[in-house]
Amino acid sequence: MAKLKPLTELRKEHFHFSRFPTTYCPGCGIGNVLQAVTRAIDETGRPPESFTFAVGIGCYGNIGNYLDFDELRLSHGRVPAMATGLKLARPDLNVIAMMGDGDATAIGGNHLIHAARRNIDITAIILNNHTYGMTGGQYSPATRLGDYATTAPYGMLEPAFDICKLAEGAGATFVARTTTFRMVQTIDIVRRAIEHPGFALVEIDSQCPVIYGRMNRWGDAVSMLKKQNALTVTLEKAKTMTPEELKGKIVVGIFKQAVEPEFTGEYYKVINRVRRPQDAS
Amino acid sequence: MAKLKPLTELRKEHFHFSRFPTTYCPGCGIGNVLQAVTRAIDETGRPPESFTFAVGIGCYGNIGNYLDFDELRLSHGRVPAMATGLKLARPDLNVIAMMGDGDATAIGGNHLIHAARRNIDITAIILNNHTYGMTGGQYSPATRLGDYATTAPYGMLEPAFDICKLAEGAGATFVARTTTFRMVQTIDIVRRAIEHPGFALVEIDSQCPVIYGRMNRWGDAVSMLKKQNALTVTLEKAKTMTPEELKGKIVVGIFKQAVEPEFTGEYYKVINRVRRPQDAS
Amino acid sequence: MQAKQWEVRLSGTGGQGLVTAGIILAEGAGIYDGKEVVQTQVYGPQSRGGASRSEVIISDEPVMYPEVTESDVLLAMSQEAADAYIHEQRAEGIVLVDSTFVKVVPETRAKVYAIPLTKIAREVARTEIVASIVALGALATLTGIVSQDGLEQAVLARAPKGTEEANRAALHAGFAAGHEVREQ
Amino acid sequence: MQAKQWEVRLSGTGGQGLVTAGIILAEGAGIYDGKEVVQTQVYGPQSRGGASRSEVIISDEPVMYPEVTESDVLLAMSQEAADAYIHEQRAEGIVLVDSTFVKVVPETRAKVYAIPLTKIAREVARTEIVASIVALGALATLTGIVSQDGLEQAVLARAPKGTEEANRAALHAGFAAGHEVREQ
Amino acid sequence: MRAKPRARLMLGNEACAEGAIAAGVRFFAGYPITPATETAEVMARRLPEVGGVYIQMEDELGSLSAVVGASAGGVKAMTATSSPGFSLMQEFISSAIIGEYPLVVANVMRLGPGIGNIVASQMDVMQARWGAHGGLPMIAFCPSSVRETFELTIRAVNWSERLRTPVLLMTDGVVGHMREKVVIPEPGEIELWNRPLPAVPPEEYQCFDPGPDNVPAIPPFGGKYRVHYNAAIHDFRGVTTMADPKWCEYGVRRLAAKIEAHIDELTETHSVLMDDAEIAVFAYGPVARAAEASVRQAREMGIKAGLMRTVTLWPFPEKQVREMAKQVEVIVVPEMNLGQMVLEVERCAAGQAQIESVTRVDSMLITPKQVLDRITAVAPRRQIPWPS
Amino acid sequence: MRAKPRARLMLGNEACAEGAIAAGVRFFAGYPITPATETAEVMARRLPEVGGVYIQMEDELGSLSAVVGASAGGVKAMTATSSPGFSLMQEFISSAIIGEYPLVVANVMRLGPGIGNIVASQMDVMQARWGAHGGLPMIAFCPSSVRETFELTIRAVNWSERLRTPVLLMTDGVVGHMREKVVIPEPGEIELWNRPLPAVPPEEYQCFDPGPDNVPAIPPFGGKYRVHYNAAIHDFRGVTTMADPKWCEYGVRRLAAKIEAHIDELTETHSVLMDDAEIAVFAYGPVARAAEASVRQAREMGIKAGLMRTVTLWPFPEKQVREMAKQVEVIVVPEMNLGQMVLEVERCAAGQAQIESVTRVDSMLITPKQVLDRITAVAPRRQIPWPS
Amino acid sequence: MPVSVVITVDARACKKCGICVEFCPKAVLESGPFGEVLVTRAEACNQCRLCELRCPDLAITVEGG
Amino acid sequence: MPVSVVITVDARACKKCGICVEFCPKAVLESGPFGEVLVTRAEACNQCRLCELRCPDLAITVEGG
Ligand SMILES: Cc1ncc(C[n+]2csc(CCOP(=O)(O)OP(=O)(O)O)c2C)c(N)n1
Ligand SMILES: Cc1ncc(C[n+]2csc(CCOP(=O)(O)OP(=O)(O)O)c2C)c(N)n1
Ligand code: SF4
Ligand code: SF4
Ligand code: SF4
Ligand code: SF4
Ligand code: SF4
Ligand code: SF4
Ligand SMILES: [Mg+2]
Ligand SMILES: [Mg+2]
Repeated sequence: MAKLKPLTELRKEHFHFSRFPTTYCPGCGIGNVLQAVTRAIDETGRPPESFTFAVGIGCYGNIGNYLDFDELRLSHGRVPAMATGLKLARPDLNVIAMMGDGDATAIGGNHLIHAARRNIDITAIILNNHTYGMTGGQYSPATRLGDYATTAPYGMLEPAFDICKLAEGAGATFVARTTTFRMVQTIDIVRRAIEHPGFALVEIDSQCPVIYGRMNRWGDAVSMLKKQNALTVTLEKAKTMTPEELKGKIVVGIFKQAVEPEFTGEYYKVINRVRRPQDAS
Repeated sequence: MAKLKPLTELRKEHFHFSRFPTTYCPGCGIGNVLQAVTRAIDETGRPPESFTFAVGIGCYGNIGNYLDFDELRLSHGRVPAMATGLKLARPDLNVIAMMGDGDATAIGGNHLIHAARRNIDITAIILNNHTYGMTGGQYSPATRLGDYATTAPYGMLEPAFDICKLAEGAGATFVARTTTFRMVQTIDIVRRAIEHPGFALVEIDSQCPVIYGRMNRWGDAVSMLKKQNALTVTLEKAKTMTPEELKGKIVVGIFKQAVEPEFTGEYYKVINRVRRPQDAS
Repeated sequence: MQAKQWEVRLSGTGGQGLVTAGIILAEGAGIYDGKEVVQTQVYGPQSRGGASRSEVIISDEPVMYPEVTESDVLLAMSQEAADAYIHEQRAEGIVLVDSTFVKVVPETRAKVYAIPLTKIAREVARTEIVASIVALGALATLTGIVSQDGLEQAVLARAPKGTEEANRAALHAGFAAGHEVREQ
Repeated sequence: MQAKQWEVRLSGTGGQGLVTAGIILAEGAGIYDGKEVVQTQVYGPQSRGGASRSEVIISDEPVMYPEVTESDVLLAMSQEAADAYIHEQRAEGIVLVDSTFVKVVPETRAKVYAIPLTKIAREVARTEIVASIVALGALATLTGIVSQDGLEQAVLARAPKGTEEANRAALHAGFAAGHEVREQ
Repeated sequence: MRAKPRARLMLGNEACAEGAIAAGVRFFAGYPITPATETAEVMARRLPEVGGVYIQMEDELGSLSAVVGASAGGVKAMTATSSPGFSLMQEFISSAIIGEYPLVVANVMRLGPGIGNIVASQMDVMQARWGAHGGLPMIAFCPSSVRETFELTIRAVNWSERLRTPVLLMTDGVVGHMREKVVIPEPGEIELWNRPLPAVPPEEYQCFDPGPDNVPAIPPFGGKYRVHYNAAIHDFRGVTTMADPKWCEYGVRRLAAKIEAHIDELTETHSVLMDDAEIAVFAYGPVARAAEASVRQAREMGIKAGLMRTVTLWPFPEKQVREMAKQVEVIVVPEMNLGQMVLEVERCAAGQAQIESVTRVDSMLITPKQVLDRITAVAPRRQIPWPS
Repeated sequence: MRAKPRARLMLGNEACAEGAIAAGVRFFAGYPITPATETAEVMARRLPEVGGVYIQMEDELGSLSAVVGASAGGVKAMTATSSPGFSLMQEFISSAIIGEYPLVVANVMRLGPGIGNIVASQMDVMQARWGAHGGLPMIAFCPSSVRETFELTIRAVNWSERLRTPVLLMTDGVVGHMREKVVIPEPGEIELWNRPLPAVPPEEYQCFDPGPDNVPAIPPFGGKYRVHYNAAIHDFRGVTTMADPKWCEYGVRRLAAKIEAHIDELTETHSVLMDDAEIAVFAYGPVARAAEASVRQAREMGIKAGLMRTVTLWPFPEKQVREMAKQVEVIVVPEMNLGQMVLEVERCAAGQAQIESVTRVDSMLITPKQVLDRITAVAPRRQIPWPS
Repeated sequence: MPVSVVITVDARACKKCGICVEFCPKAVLESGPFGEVLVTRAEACNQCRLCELRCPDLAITVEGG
Repeated sequence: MPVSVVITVDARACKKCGICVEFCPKAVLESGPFGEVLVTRAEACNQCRLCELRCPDLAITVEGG
């Protein structure tokens, strides 16, 4: 791990470290994700100014306050669609679509599956803390069956999405899951996702100690990470397990990685074919 | 096929036949779907007044003019969500969510995947004519790669959804595809879908001769049906074919059928548990 | 007729190409002859088949109200159209019916011309699809609201590749038929 | 103080239970004593930890303006709170500070009482969590804005199962501490 | 069995939930958003206790859709949201108007535009009237207190049922997040209205036949009556007739007429010290409480000030304002927005009174002092010189 | 190379597309809806020809989101929709206001509420102003002809860039589906405005520093300047400061101020025969053409009628209407809705003129006769007796 | 042997799409000059009712047998 | 053998979540009485930098070696 860039440099190059401490609760996994993503970006070697973050609304949504990258942030749930417009208009940019589980799979679910279907070259990162952190702990489509939330006082009755399966079903060409505990793997997976020429989705299982942890007696950040880690099963291992055994587990790994025609590229082929020189813009 | 109810009776029991001819174009598959669905309903033996159609906007959306069933029809795309509210409020009803490909998978995609995730006992019928018929033939998320549409003058560049895979990825417990040509099988599949205790989705591949057929030189209804049939491959057959061979094929059959806890039922268990007698409504 | 503004209504059934005819007439008069024009049509849900209507206002001055209330010129290519619109026709104007389909012309004080437009189209171009072009040709000679030259340019500019000759033939047959009925 | 309306501000840091204390005070005075009350608090994004503030207006008549502008009674359970709010305190009113945390009381013309609320809580209930209940008890004796009885009912109605005794002890310790400082 | 005191200290949003339950609401679909979320949270806990259903939908569009589904099922249903969510619901509100679904939407206003700030504002009061395409008349109530939140929620449900139309409860982060006492009436004490049921046998029934009062009768799904809800222009049978101008005109005008027929019953205003007032304050929501305080202070200063507080935002209390404008010299309109209802006041005043807009857009409640300052600023010229 | 005549017969919706391309728009995202779809269809064919991108999104929310993404990328972008879709866009329009994205939304109005009818109306003109939560000022233009559609689309793009704000083109099914001649200017003939670029070096740059004219400079993504777009209340750096009332107030008032500063430039009205008019017709869109015809007919009857046609719906031409109200006795306001802009006219007239609302809601264009009937109905009392 | 099958086309509902004609396994039906359905070989009908099932307009009925 | 590693906790950024302490494989770190991070066994540090990687607040740095 000698190749790991010194944190002091990372802070200087990619963060507004002077604005720290962040507004996140102690031990919140959002910080882990930020570090992983910036390291992955760094490791691609691509110029930092070629990266733009499209961000939604949620606890994680304030990352623009701390990150030294271009950013666009508008309404709750529209990240994949904003990212689609941006990428199509500016194919030269690397577009990172950062989302919470609520943002991505509740209100933003439609935009997510359509971005996946189009196979547009966007890197979608879903920070899955299994709750709506920002609004105080209502259940999300990623809340586990039986868990409590302010709007699930009798326990969650709706099955959660398997976000990776959903993305695959929608046509995503790169699909992976990892956790905030597995930082090394997470950096690696996010880097691959960025480098993947098509729609790439990485679900990062994350801890929300103050809301989800408390309400479900998962304890503080440390014990949440322990529990997360205890539930983690690698894809290889998972293949040897029964569906029963896999219930409640966090299966990590790269589920799909396939190279298919990328939408932006296909579109620009048409432009190059039909463009009229006299009208050039 | 002796058990097939005489059409004259079907007309009388389930249609406003006096309002015929319908406003649909000659040979349009919407009529096929109507016949299949009403026959399937009939074959369940459940009382007709226990069925309610939730319908969206599109050519198919006018079915309420002709069907003698209760119906609610509001905005474009919200059918699965309306159906969810209806079913939860009235678990005694059989709710048929009728949708076009545009309605269900474009504007309504989010509601569709969430209804699937919740495994709520709704029968979703998607009439897939691969286009927005009503608005005159723009491409839909089900338009085949390379096909023409008024908004795809250079050919469709976006991959289509595999609607059944999408539904499976979202958690649907009954998923099937059939075609307007295969009426006998379609009736059978729709009946099974209605009887399935959970979220059931049936995609019915249908012909839109006047818009899609003309624009893509698929010809009239007869030749569209021939082409549809030529492309049809049963699930069993499909298992023996390579992905290459399957490109562009219409794979028909029941892809998934699994009994899992149904959401309405789970919810009412909670009500029965926590209900306070003095507050009974 | 010295009205500086002509309100033209082209009516018939879907598939007769009346919307395109309206556009061609408007282009002939507007783009090639340099008049002011407004072209409108009826949109409806699923108006596939069924009645069809297209309207053109041609004027020497900017057109104020853009829709036709009473027509100066009415083309009726179906019996239904003739029945429906002849009552919104000005007495001083003219009516042209396609006698292939219009068997009974409802009473009107306007001058009525009957030409078997579709039959002519079948004869000169072997396709009914250009019947509306025959009609435009006849209207041009009957009314002068568009120049023959301007109309021909407009027709050719809109004709799909390979159909130019059929369209030209239809148009000229229309010019001729117009002359013929006027002289009767 | 014969104001028929009392504006009470409870301030400190997150986790001290000031919002609950405000609710309890409002319930004591409003539900059990039958006064008119309004309770408000500051909501902010992610206001987890950090400053916390809860306000109660208690009145014999319907409360018109529902927010506290200048307080008649200020409870400050942290130095920051004392520094921030003492300037919005009326001279005729009283200020109660938790001397466990408030070491320097900013200048004010109001009467200031200092009680080691948190220390007392630790002593009588072995948990700091009830310090705000001690505070309510002290305020009750110092101001009479809520009856001891009403307050006690409100405290017990809100106390989570198993914590009734700790809360009651804290409350009574507060009553006593209030008496004590008033007599000083 | 614990004997609970009948009066309870309640959060404004909780009063909305309890009011809804008291009004017979048994279905709530929501999507979390500050500062409206508590209504959903209370409903999630309380509804199953009374045999009702709470569901959190995938977004606000889904929430309102589910509410419509439940309402079509014959169950009284509502949702609550805040400004951005309210914007998202506009299309469906418009559809619910023409589909004639009884339902209630509570909008706990926060500061906009966009994500803005999550505290409070009155920035959506015009949107309540004009937010949905088509511009059909809307009914919107606005509470000034927690108790009134409880009461107006019941009223909103009642009117939505009686007129088969969506009704809005426009509250805000101040009232929604304030706790006051509410006395919950016993079930029998509340008058409940229900949507009209058909009086004719199934064979004669037409689901959009509006009858003499312009509100079509509708039974719940699942019976012998054939029921259609249709959000396109339709005839009496519910058959789509959008190509027919006659039905377009009829449909639009009837929907407007059924509300306009009840304007007098719908518009409720409260006057304080208005009898001899020469300066009036026109206010609504919590701002009216600041306004009342300011008016009383002005009176102490010898200024003849009065307050007209409106409980009904829409239909706008046009008559009342026209009368007021004839009486007073100045109307001060304090609002937590850039000046919205003041435009309606100005319109109705028709030049008869000077209109003074007082605005505040920092998410905080307007203070009595702000209003008083404006009263005294306009008063001298008008009132001080006159002997009383 | 075919030599095309410079004048072309164009559909209104096509003129919108061509106007946008002439204005430099190189990105269009849409979702089909009658009667707006042709704009998308033309863009789908034309944009690639000029190096631009058309995309059909999954819904209207997605369309406007994609437009915002492209706009943030530095590309001029727009969408077109019709009433139900316009309602769906309100939340995002509100967000685009505070995020300060230049973009244009064309709403080809149809009849509402709900699905309504797909032909035409002017039922969303108030929604243009108030549809988005927050109630911030909006800019909305309304064409009466195909040529004006072309011109106003360019103007809309220009203003959106100059003020970094969404601008609305409120057209309708009549103008959208009408064909008239349009002369397309040569590229150099059109004045194009662009969003302000930073004048300071990257180190000194703050992305929401509004400078002296209240419009923050913004470079496209991907350069040395660090760019944030933030739809929550923020400071000059784009850091979320929604908890701070100061920034709330500042943010809201600046967004309003940047538009209000240009009201005179923005509001364009055209007067016909107004000099000595005693009865005025106030109209917009295609209805203004009926109104002009009716006014000329009235003049032939000896009635001193005149027309004020407004091209700018919002900001409302308040000054112009106030002046007009002082001059004339009656203002007739014909609209294809239940009476919307008439409320603004009434407000601004402030009792100085009698206001007559003429409405039509059957999806058809108001006729000259309808307007004339009202003119003659109010005229006798006022004008006929006076010798001229 | 008398043919006991009655094949009826409801002229009002029928849109002359030709589906019944094309897919009748026994070639019982034919399209007339205006697209209308003609029952030309009723005797060959095996009463499979596929025509009924596939008619998008519920226009053709097969009875008897 | 002198230890060449420098472990620094930025007190401003650190939120005292204890993650670095708990998951240090060499038990180099301890939580102080106020939750603050104390470097008590720097000599045991193997410079795996897991503390750095897992700190949600970028507050702890490991340098040297
Ligand atoms: C249209 C709209 N609806 C609802 C909200 C309220 N809201 C803000 S963040 C959020 C949920 C965020 O959850 P998630 O995306 O999981 O992020 P987290 O807070 O957990 O990081 C919601 C519902 C909003 N801002 N806008
Ligand atoms: C909010 C909204 N957006 C767009 C439309 C326009 N619209 C009506 S139907 C339709 C597409 C229908 O396609 P599909 O669901 O496939 O039905 P089909 O017409 O093909 O049967 C669209 C886009 C609308 N009515 N409402
Ligand atoms: S609430 Fe949860 S997700 Fe939000 S900052 Fe706190 S710990 Fe993180
Ligand atoms: S357009 Fe297509 S889908 Fe619509 S009625 Fe015609 S054939 Fe059927
Ligand atoms: S299938 Fe039906 S509609 Fe088509 S031709 Fe046969 S009878 Fe007529
Ligand atoms: S029943 Fe079968 S054989 Fe008889 S006409 Fe119909 S399709 Fe042909
Ligand atoms: S992990 Fe970071 S924030 Fe947490 S205690 Fe260690 S240094 Fe502090
Ligand atoms: S670098 Fe490794 S061993 Fe050293 S303190 Fe950090 S976690 Fe412990
Ligand atoms: Mg989350
Ligand atoms: Mg379709």
